[in-house]
Amino acid sequence: MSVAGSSSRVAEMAGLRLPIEAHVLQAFVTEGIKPLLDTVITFGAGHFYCSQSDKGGLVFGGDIDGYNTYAQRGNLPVVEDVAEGGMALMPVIGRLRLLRSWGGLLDMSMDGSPIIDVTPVEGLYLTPAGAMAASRRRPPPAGASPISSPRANPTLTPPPTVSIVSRKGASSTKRAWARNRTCTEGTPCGSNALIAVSALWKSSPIAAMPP
Amino acid sequence: MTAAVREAYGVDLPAKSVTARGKSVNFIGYGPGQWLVVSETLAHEALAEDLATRLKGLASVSDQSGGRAVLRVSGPRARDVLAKGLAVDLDPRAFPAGGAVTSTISHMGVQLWQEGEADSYDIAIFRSVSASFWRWLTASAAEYGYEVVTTS
Amino acid sequence: MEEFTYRGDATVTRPESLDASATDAWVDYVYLRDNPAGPHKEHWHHSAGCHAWLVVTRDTRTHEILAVEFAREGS
Amino acid sequence: MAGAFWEKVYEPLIRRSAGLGRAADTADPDHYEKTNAFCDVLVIGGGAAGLSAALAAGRAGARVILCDEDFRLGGRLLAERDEIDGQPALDWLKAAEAELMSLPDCRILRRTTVFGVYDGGTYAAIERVNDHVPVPPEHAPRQRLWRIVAKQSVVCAGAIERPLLFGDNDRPGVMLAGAVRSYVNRYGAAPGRHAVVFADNDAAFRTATDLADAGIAVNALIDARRDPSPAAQAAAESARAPYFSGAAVTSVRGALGIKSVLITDMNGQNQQFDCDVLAMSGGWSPTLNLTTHLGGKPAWDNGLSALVPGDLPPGMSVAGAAAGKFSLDACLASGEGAGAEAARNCGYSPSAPARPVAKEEAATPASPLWQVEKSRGKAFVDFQNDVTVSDVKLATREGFRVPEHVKRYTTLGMATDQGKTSNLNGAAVIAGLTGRYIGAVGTTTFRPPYTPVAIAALVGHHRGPDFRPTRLTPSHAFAKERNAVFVEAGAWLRALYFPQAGEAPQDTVNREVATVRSKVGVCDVSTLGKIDVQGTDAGTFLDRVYANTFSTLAVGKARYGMMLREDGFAMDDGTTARLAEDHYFMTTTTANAVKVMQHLEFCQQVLWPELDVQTVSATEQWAQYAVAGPKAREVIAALLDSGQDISNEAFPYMAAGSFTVCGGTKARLYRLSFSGELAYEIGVPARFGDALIRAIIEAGAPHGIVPYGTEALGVMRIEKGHAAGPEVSGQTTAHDLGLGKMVSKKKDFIGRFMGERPALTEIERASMVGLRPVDKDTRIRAGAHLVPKDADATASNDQAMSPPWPTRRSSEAGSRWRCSPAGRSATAK
Repeated sequence: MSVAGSSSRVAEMAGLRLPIEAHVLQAFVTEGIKPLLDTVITFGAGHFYCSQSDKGGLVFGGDIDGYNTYAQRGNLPVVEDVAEGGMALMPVIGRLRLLRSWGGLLDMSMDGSPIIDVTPVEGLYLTPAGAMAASRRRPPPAGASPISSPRANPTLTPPPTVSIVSRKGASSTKRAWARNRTCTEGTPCGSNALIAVSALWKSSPIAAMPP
Repeated sequence: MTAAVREAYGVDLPAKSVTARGKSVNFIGYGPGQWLVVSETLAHEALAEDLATRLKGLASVSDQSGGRAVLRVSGPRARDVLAKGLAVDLDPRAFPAGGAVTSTISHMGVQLWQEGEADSYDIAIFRSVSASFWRWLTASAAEYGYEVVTTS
Repeated sequence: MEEFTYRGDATVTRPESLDASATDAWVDYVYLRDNPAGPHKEHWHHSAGCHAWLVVTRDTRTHEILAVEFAREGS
Repeated sequence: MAGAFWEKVYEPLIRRSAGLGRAADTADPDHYEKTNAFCDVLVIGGGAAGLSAALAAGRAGARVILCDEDFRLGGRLLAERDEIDGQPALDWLKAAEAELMSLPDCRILRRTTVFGVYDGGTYAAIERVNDHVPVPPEHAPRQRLWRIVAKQSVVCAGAIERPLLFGDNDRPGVMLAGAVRSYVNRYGAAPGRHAVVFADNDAAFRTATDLADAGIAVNALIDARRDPSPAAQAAAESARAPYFSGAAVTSVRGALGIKSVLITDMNGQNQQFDCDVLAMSGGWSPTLNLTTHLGGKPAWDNGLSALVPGDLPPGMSVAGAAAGKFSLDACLASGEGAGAEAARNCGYSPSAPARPVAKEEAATPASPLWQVEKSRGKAFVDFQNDVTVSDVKLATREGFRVPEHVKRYTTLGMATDQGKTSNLNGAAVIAGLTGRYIGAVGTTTFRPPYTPVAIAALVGHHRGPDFRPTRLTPSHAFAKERNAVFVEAGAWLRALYFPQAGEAPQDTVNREVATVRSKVGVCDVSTLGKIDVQGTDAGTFLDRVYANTFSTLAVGKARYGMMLREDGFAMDDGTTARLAEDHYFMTTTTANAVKVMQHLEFCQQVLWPELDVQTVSATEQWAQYAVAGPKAREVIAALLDSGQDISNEAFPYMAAGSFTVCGGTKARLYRLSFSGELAYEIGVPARFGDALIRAIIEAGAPHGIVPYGTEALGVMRIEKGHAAGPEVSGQTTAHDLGLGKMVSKKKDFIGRFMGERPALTEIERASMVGLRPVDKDTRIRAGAHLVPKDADATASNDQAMSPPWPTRRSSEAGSRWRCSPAGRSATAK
């Protein structure tokens, strides 16, 4: 039995309960372009893979959407996430346009390990199909941002707030202000007290605060 | 717990995601049974100790003063700037005066609350990402023009 | 979607027994899933928000959310 | 051989010469943006129906967003010469637009195409903010992605005109009739000097009237319908041109531009008409793409000869031509109705003012001509991908009878328009060839995006250094001043090592390690996850989440802990200190900080809600430095305010306590070592982190202190045998890591039962061993394999499984191995 995405439902007909959840993986294709990639490339840290189809479109994908589903479609945050991973790996694809996206179902085992097994049903063997070995690493940041206001002081006082005034563009009627109370560009500090209070659940007056 | 807080700080502990301003402190509900207590005047250690003493057996207290930076974004286009990162409806019809929310902006966790003027928002961000946040904020505000104001 | 993190089936119960006889119950709890096509009770964590664990009843065919409650209250 | 020749020579040649664009070779200099918007009613399309819907909802007080892909509202009103309420439709359009702009809560997004429908009433739209200017103004994006969350939506996306399938229908001068009317009526441009109109519906014959009124000669009106249509006849009269019903264009003359068309009338007689423009129309297909993105299937309407929306996504309605309502009056009425209904569904009470009225044309039903059978030459179905009727015939001969299969065989509908003009014609050809009813053949599935969307627009701000936020440690500025080389550890930037002038990287690491071993060094370990665990049941709670016991830990002490997953594999490790009876301070690895926090919250809220325990992340709150080496005590003592004792007796190994440093700043001190020396970790609130590291350096100067980075840290922890991230890979157990003895047998805890499964504890399992190279001059590199001395480097001789995962911290993977402890001696090669 190998019925990607529907293993649970098919196995159920034979009275089997499987260590499988159905997930959706989105795939994407761009408009056709002249040869750019002659191999599959992947970016484990950013979760992105890409190849070029015979018709010229880049075919790519990334992480699964991450919830049980039988709806063969995904959601926008993953679309954006995959695009971000793609452009981190290949900045030149920015102007390429996405033509089409779709979602395919995968059988995911509980710990990501592949399963090939005999079953209690005579003659029934199980090889759930799907992308089992996907790495689930968190993406790294690219590059560094500077931090300002160094201070060498034997007594431990927070650095002072520094005023930076920059004006860019804009007419005075359409103006937004960023008021810098406790941090300057990259150097947070300050004199505010900011304290987390977590109530014991049973003593909390708002145990029913809506999520 | 409500009584203990009212007695000490003169504020009704908010039962929703809103801010409640008391004597020198601001209680911001940010989740069921969780508040962020912000003070612009009290010393953080003393306040944390005072809270811990008064709420003993009712709640636990954890000083976060060193771990956050707080910015205020205000002005007629403040909501337009924030919308570029925040998937929360800040329109007065949906977000009450004094409303508070915990969410993300540009992949960074934020706690945001509205205080004072209608289009003025305070945003607490984690210390370590404050440089990245600042880059996002200036990039997002540039279209409208912006001014960085430092309070003393 | 970025704001919430999915964990999975909320109907499974952690066994209390550590006896060898409880093996099936433990394997069930850790690995086996009904994986229904239809209403599914599942755990979601409001990870970018209030950090509450929620029990969400959601139709896996349409993604329609049928009910939400705090996991803490359901237990 | 032939295959190789094809692959190596022909195929690359063909691909190079294919008519495709080229990807840029540099990154796009323009910038892109994403933004969020919320509304009650989202109206998609700003034609007659969309304007009516937006007005109805907006007047009722709803928050409305109206998106239109054109730079000007109006849709087909701009291209037709309609009247509304007896006045030119453009007057109504002007008034409607002005009223919408005056509404307080109506946002009009021009140049904006809604391209996707997602869960929870989320709609994705692309705004081409500055595509029409050569260079976007400073600080303005080229394009902006809108994520719109709407309670209700009204799709008024109109319809797309279909070409007719006859030989040489791709010749320059053959145009859609609607396009001809746009040239003439909207832009005031003559598409030719003399025209022929060929169509199967009344609307298209208006083209003849419009052309004639604009002074362009019309030479013939060719109606595919057998019965003459009064409206078409009237158009012919006004254009003073002959009208043929039951006729068709069977061939086109002229290669670079058409010169004449040959028609065959219902009696089979041929006639030739000169023309340089042929306006054709095969009817209109409702633009129902958005209605199907959540899985709804369009339905075939035999009366309309068109697909119409089927099951709609929650909160969506369809009006106007997109709903198959093709007359202007029906567009106005259905738009108004749908807008009012959407507002009502959001809790508003729309009033019902007199709606605008357009003259209802008496129309002869369209009778679609799917294909001109007798014509010669290539009849294009997909004009972009050059798919002809004969290509579709070949596909069906090959056995592809389903549109999805024909699509993949012929590429029909796979171009940038994704079959907007061709899919239905293709389905009709298949239906004809396979003797089926067109509704039974169906079409391919519409998928997002509705219109091609630049990848950069989906990326917005998150590119280059802003791909993901960068987390900077409290000592980042200090490390930069000291020329640190940084390494990415998840989102963090950590100092890898601190090179001095002229030093090679390995020399730097050796110097840092040697200094820590002989004197003292300081390393920023603030990136470790830190969690405040409080409550009267905190000890019990930790006993259940750690494999070892914490409830017995004395106040003022720290203990190393190992956490398992419920399936028995190692999850994370770290040191947890007991600061008070009901207060523990947990540390996690840098990589797993978020995961562990979420895990603790699950245990606390879902598994054991009866426990009195609260957890709060304190990772950002504390700047923490490891001060390690024989002189560490002297350095720490120099920082402490007077009267505080950290002698070995007063503050022994694994002690934890609160102190004050540098004149009253509260600090937490832990005597623990990751690197195997006399060592302390000292924590202060992060705002003092920068000042503290400078104070440590100053206090350590007399002892020769150096700052050291994660590379030296890795070397030292490996020499000590500490497991860390690369080893806790999700595939190792506590036993594998040599920590089996820590695992308690006395209590239940997460992973206890499953961790005792034989396969997870058996002696044959791979385990961690340390290696000492025989040849100290040869470096063992990350990812190297071990083979017996002088053996061939083949997989069968490999002594180890691959290192768990590649790692950025080379020394860690390079020096630790998982290999069989079965007694074979391994030599690094």
